[in-house]
Amino acid sequence: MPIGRGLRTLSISTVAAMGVALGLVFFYAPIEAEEGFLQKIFYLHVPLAIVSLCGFVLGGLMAIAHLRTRDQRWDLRSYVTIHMSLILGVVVLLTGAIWARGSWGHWWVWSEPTLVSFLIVMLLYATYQPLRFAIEDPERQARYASVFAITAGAFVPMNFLAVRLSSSYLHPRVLGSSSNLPPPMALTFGVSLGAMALLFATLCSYELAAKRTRILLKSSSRILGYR
Amino acid sequence: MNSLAATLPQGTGSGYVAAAYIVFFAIVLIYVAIMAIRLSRVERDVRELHARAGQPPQQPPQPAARPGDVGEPQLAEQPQLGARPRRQDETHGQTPEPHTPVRERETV
Amino acid sequence: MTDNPPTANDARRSSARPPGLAATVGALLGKDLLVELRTLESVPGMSLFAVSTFVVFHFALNQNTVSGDEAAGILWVTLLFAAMLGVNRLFVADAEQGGFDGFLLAPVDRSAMLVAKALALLAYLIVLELVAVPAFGLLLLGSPLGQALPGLLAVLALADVGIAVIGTLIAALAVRTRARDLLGPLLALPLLVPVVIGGARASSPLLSIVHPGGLQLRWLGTLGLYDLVFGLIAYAVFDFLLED
Amino acid sequence: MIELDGLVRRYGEREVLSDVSLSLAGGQTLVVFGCNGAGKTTLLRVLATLLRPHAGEVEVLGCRLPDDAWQVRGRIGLLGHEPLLYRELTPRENLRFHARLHGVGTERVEELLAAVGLVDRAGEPLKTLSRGMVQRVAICRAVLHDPELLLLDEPWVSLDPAARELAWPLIGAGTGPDGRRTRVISSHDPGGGLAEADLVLGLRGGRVALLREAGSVDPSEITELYR
Repeated sequence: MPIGRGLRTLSISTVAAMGVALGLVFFYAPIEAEEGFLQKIFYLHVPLAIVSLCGFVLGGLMAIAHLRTRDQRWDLRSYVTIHMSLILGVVVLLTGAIWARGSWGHWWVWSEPTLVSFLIVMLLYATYQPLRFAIEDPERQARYASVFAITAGAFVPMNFLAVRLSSSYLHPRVLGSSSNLPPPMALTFGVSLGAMALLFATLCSYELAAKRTRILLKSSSRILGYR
Repeated sequence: MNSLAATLPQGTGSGYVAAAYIVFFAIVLIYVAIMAIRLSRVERDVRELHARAGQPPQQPPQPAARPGDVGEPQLAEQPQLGARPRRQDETHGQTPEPHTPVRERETV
Repeated sequence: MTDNPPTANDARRSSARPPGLAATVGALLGKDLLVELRTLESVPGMSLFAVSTFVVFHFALNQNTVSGDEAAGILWVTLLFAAMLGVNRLFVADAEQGGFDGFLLAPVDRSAMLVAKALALLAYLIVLELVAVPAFGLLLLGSPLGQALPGLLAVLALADVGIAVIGTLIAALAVRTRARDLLGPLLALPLLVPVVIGGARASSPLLSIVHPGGLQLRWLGTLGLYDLVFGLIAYAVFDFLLED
Repeated sequence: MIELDGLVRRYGEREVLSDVSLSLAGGQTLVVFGCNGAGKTTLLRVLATLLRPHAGEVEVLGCRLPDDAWQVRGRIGLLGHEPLLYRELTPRENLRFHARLHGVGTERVEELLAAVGLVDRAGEPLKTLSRGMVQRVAICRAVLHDPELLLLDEPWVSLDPAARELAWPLIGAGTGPDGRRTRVISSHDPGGGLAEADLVLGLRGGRVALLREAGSVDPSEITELYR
């Protein structure tokens, strides 16, 4: 089990990518015509949301791998991925609220289906950890958590579909699509997305290394007869 | 958040942008801080293990440590003997395996 | 005291063959309905809860009649919460009285448990709605229930399947945890938001006085898709909740 | 009939059963001794296919566990601590339910109810029956499908002598298909069960502490296990 291998490369590239992304956001990307400077939140909020949602789905895929192989390491990976997506998800909700406040004067708007969907997804995943802690047998805990992760992972797209259908009118501004951005903005967005993905990967492998270390420590204590 | 937004210029929305980025970095930093606390706990446990590894092991299922590992004498001086007698109880006492999960059967 | 120890003869042995999926589902479902009939633990409670909730809504909203979005919302929230009561009880007897082990020892397809429990929950939901929907029509609904009924039945049928599938999966997930009464609804409510969206939006025009409308197919489609997706997922993962 | 080689079952990191190896021929009776928590129940549950072995070879009735577990299910009867019966249902309903799960005819239910002397009470809910009666119903449940392998977990605990006598023809030696039923009986009573045994297994802390032909085992050796 290589602990922390590649963590250094990952960390350095994350810091570099973050620096480049921030530089592009504040010094390269043009000020958006309608929203002005406020639109800079877009480069933070949307990539984070995408990364976080991908993390949730990825956690579900890892859970499938866990159930298929019965390899506990997949469960650990799934756990860490979902854990990290939850943390970034909190940022997504907060930045979304700030953006909504700046843009519409309200901290929360129900007319923004992406944000609403995200809230529902977060409410669901908020029960992931309580579910784990409520099961004592470690093996069953892993299995039940995987069942949850798979179900919830499939729920993410399903939920987005339903919520989007339910928003009766088209919201005034595109808060999720980057399709018709002018090239400088698209570039900035892409770099931001890459930086956020790298950040996510770094934090995940950081957490994973920490978890593995603690597991190793525990089992070393046991082997040496101290516990 | 309200007061923070109020102190910054409203017209351009820069206050909100600053708030959003601050929130982002703050949460990442909080996470790093929590990990630092956990890391210090791991370090403490490793030190403890290291100190004990210097002692001749009681019932080593495997070689406990190399003799050269004794370092950190200030820690090794105070061996936590608390766990040792308990281990003896476990193996020779009335109940050889006190942690056996009666639970397992009940919950299955 | 005993003269002839009953050992099975060879003829019977050969006739004892593992029951198929349908037979297993039948045995499980029959047992569940029998237990429910005897204890009356779930269905009467669910129905009573629904009627009480309508009364609470009357006072909380301070309205004598509701229609449209409001009516749809009240109906679906009530049905969903009443369903949670059934979900919470669904596996309790099996977990506490060892029915899981008894089932696992039998030479049967384990998916039968999912199917049987989902059918049992579906039956509970149907009985619940037989009480709750007329009660809603009497107590709160401003528009005539009769004209909305055919469309409403279609929506209810599709939504019930989704609630039954997710409810069964979540009930099995929560029943062998600490704090299962809390975890069940916490897990199930977010998962059932799409059902509420589909159900409420589809029934809103049916219950409206001002802009009465027909059934919108996209909501039925959403509900159907939900049923299909989560039916398949529940089928795929359910076995892992049973084994050890 | 039963071949174990290096069986390991863990609970989390800790081994509840470590390196258990034994071989039991068909028609023989294995009695497992050991105090509470020695791993007796876990061993029986592994043999019953209710728990997966984590390591080692396990062969029961010619089928390898856990891969071929589905083939042996239905050929094993388990009488555990819990009766595995529904309290709200009557003995007859409970047994008919299990009969349907095992594809056994209902006449077998009546036969067994008569054999344990419960015909009179067979129509009353189980919760109104005494513990000993419930145990008798549980015995019927365990032998309903005339299993080739019978696993009895401390079977004498809740049976009075009269009930024992009633139950004996169902679970005693020489019953079952062709009178050659293999049995595994656990006992946490040093005195009980030795007379039943062909082979004696003593467990201490999940490890094999004693494994010999019953004839050569001195009762004091078994008492020793409980110290």
